Amino acid sequence: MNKMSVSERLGVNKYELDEGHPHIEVHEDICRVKCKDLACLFVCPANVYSEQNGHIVADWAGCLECGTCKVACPSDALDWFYPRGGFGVVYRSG
Amino acid sequence: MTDHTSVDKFDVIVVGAGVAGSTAAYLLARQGLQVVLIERGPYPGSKNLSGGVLYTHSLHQILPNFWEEAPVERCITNQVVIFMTGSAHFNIDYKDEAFSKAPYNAFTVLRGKFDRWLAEQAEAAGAILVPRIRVDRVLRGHQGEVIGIAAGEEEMLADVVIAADGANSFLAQEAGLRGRIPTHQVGVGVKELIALPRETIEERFRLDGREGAAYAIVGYATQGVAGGGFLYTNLDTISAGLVMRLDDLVQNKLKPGDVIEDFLSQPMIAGLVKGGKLVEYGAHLVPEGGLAMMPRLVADGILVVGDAAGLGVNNGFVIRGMDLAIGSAAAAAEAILEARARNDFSTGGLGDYAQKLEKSFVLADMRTYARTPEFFSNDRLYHAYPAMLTDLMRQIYTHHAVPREHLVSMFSRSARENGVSLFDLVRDLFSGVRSL
Amino acid sequence: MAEFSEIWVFSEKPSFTAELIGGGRSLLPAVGGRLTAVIYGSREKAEEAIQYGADRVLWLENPLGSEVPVENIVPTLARQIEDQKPRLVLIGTTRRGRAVAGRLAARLGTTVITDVNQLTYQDGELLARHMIFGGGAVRLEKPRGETILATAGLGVFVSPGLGHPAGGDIQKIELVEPEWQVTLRDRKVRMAAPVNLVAARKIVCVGRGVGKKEDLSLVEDLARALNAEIACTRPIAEGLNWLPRERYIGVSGAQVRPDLYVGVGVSGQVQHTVGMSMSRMVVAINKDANAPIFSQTDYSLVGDLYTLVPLLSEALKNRKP
Amino acid sequence: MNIIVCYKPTPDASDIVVRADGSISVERAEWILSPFDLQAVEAGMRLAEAAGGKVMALSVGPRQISNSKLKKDMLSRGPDELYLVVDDALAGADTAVTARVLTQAVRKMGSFDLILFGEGSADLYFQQVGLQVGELLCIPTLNAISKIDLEDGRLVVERSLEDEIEVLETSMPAALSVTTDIALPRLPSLKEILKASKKPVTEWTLTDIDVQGGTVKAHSEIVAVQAPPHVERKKVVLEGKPAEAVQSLVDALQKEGIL
Repeated sequence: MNKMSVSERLGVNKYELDEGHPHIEVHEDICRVKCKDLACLFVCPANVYSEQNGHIVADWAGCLECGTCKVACPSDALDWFYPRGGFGVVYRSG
Repeated sequence: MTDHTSVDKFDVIVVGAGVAGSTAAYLLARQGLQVVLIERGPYPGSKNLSGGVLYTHSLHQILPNFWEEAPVERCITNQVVIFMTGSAHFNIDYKDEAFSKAPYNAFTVLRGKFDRWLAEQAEAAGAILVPRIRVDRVLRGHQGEVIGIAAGEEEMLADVVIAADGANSFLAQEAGLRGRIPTHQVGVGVKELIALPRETIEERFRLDGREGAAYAIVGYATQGVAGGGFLYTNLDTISAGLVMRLDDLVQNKLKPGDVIEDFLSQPMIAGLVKGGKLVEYGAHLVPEGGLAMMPRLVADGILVVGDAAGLGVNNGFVIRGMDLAIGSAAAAAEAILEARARNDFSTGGLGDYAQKLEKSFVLADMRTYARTPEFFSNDRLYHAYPAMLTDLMRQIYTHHAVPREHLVSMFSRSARENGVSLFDLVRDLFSGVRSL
Repeated sequence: MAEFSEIWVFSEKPSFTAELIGGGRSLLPAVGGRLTAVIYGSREKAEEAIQYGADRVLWLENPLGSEVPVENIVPTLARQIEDQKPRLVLIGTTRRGRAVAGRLAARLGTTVITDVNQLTYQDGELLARHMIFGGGAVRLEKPRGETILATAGLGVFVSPGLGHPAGGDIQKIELVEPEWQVTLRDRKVRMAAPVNLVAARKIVCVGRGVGKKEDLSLVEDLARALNAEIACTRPIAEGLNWLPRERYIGVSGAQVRPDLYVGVGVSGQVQHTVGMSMSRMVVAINKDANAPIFSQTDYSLVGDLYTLVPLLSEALKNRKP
Repeated sequence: MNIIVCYKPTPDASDIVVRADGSISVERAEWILSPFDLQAVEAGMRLAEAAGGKVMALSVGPRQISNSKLKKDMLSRGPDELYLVVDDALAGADTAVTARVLTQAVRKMGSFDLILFGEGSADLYFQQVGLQVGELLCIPTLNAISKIDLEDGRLVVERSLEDEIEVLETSMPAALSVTTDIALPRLPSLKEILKASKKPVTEWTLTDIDVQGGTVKAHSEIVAVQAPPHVERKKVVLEGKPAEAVQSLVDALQKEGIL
């Protein structure tokens, strides 16, 4: 198998996108003061988090809903909850 | 104060239609209780992911010979443990024909299909399945007891709420049964589901008919992060993935999405999945804290089952969760029936759940493996030992024009080179024997 | 009578009628027969159809003009088809065209092959190609029956141009009164300037990444700098109503094949990309590096469109020839 | 007033599998309610809520349409009753067949004031069935309806055409196909989902509604269903500072002779 980027892999998955209702919010004010690791930038299996122009951005649409980021965030700077009922990743096989 | 007068009331609300939730709903509905089974996904299983091996014993007790009806993939007959370095690997291969006959020991399952089937059993028994609803919080009565759930603006009452809402268990946290999950008590599971023709899988894994293989991979699989890799055969797909302890992942600053691709490109693994087509990529938290992670299991009006209760065993050879989840659901259902007979749904009234769990295989197994999380936090397991083993094998099989070294001296030199003292070795061996 | 005798075309829009005439004519050589345009409206429209290459026009006069819904032609057209049994009736896919086609089909006891993007004649049979599953699949089918009804979108066929001699065979037909009536109470014009995306050589397409209607001015600047037409994805035209529907590209909208397509804030859902995938060159500007559009572009600019688009307009204006 | 909303369960297009030979398989696809039909249901619900009356959902198709998940899903969106005509002969039915079977079912259901249809189905999107049913019933039939009002027992609707919006008035009963922006479908609530399992469902066979075998005969032969042709792209990601990246794009376009 050829190596695939994370976004290519997410592209294979099925999502019910809840447009206009992000289920992740990053409180950057907390990150800036409290967080050195910025673990969210690497622990997320879906690479949801990235740093863009000095801001931490959550591209929540590709979220696999594992919760890794929330557990890994040392400073409680992530508002992470499941998407609204029926939305988000849909595992066909799981 | 919430107005609870206008809402429906049920005997039991089960939050989460995974294996634990659906089993509990099935058992309670079968006894004539009014059960609502709430699932946030569009269908049961749509949010669930696991490596995929279901040990049959606990479900077989509840739904005898369930494999005849349920969408199971393959029965596990070939168990393989692989110690891996970047370029070499050392395998322990165990095949047992007895495992290919009923009562089977274990099956691979795909949760999107299997959980759906299990929830259908609960529905057939009379439980009402409510998909596409995310439960946001528990409702409390005057004494702080849990009296129901809220989803958005809507509320629903019940004598008991079962939190079967998975590893993140927001509900158990909200109900005060557990605190924040520490990073060393969970693993990050990432999995790729790779499609291959059925015959190819059977040929590569040496399988007959519905036989299946379960590979556990230690060492380079996780690039030194505490944890391991797995490879399970389904009918026409392979589940390949890693479970990595979150604290160690954070410390190593590795990206799980990259580590799994490196894992799959290891020659040994690559050969097995060659030509396959990725059909799904998923991730899930795996409770790995063992007994230490378990929350309080019961409070007034609520109990916690399955992953939400932190029930998981990972001894390196096998990763278990679903059978424990089913066992816990059975204990919870029994406890609720007894509490109902006494009409006491307080912590005391439901307290039998903890005792039943205590007596059942679930906690017995959790206790047996109580030391494994600690054992598996041993760094040597991921670096030194796989390297030693493969060094040793390399030396045994490499023939140079020099006199052969004796095995013992080869071994001790390899240990030295890999920074392992005899003391370490003996201690780890002992601790492994005790904890696995 | 399975002989391929006549192809009829109908659209309420003259430019569309012209394209359908072109399409119909391209099928005629294989089979002989003649091409008939059905025209509802003024005599000038009927004459125009002849100049576009129709062998004959069936003309239903409409002295009341746009006060009468075009669909009123349905009973009349159904009777003509029943009497004359053309082999194929090709109808332009506008919303009115769909209504005419569907209602005709019900009257004639047949189905409609909708939104064909290719129509060929093979081994004595028509073969139609169209998209299903929102562009996720192509379906090939052979319609059966005495008269085949098909609809085709703008740009599927090429207009032959006004080259044919005037005069020709214009036959006036009698109105069959509809069984029911609708009353036109009011009419609101959506957009004055007509657009033909299909003919555009360069297209700048607006997607959901553009946050506000006012920000369209950025895209307009870019379109001016490129000398391109503005198009959009479906939500921009149908949910947000920022642009008229005829500017949207996609499975149910326009199918374009310009020399250059520039997607601005277009994510690249398949429902859209099927309408632009045949473009000669595709450029996308999107802040989301994971956007599916990037898997089908020649050149990608990943970043904030509010930074990149003005820079691009500027660079285009300043470029040395 | 009695409103019938026709809907179509379809295989989820996102579950399409392209086989090695380029053909398409939906064998493993999840069946869902066609999303455009949900907008029609919502429009019907709003009318019934405003004017009183009941909403009846109706679908015809192969056995997949009668799975309990789909029935419950539809009823949890509000309709009071559900009617299904189930027969495997209806798998892959063309629009003419579907329209004829729906028309027969509507006749059997009794009196109605309005039949609503979504814009098109999620699988085929031919946007035909509503028009054909209305014509077969010989009642006012309109498509592209983006607004429905009632005035003194008559319908006043807005019809969104390509370049204009018509405001039209007509009588009832009528058949209307609505646009996707007519009404944002509500998400089923916990209580509606619970209620859904108790609502009446009527299932008919083709014989029950007096449809003869010949009626379901297809009017076309499907020769092939394939993945769309794939165009190879250069996939060059222009890196660097915004100004530099933009300049490299202009240079590239110039070099390619596009400008």
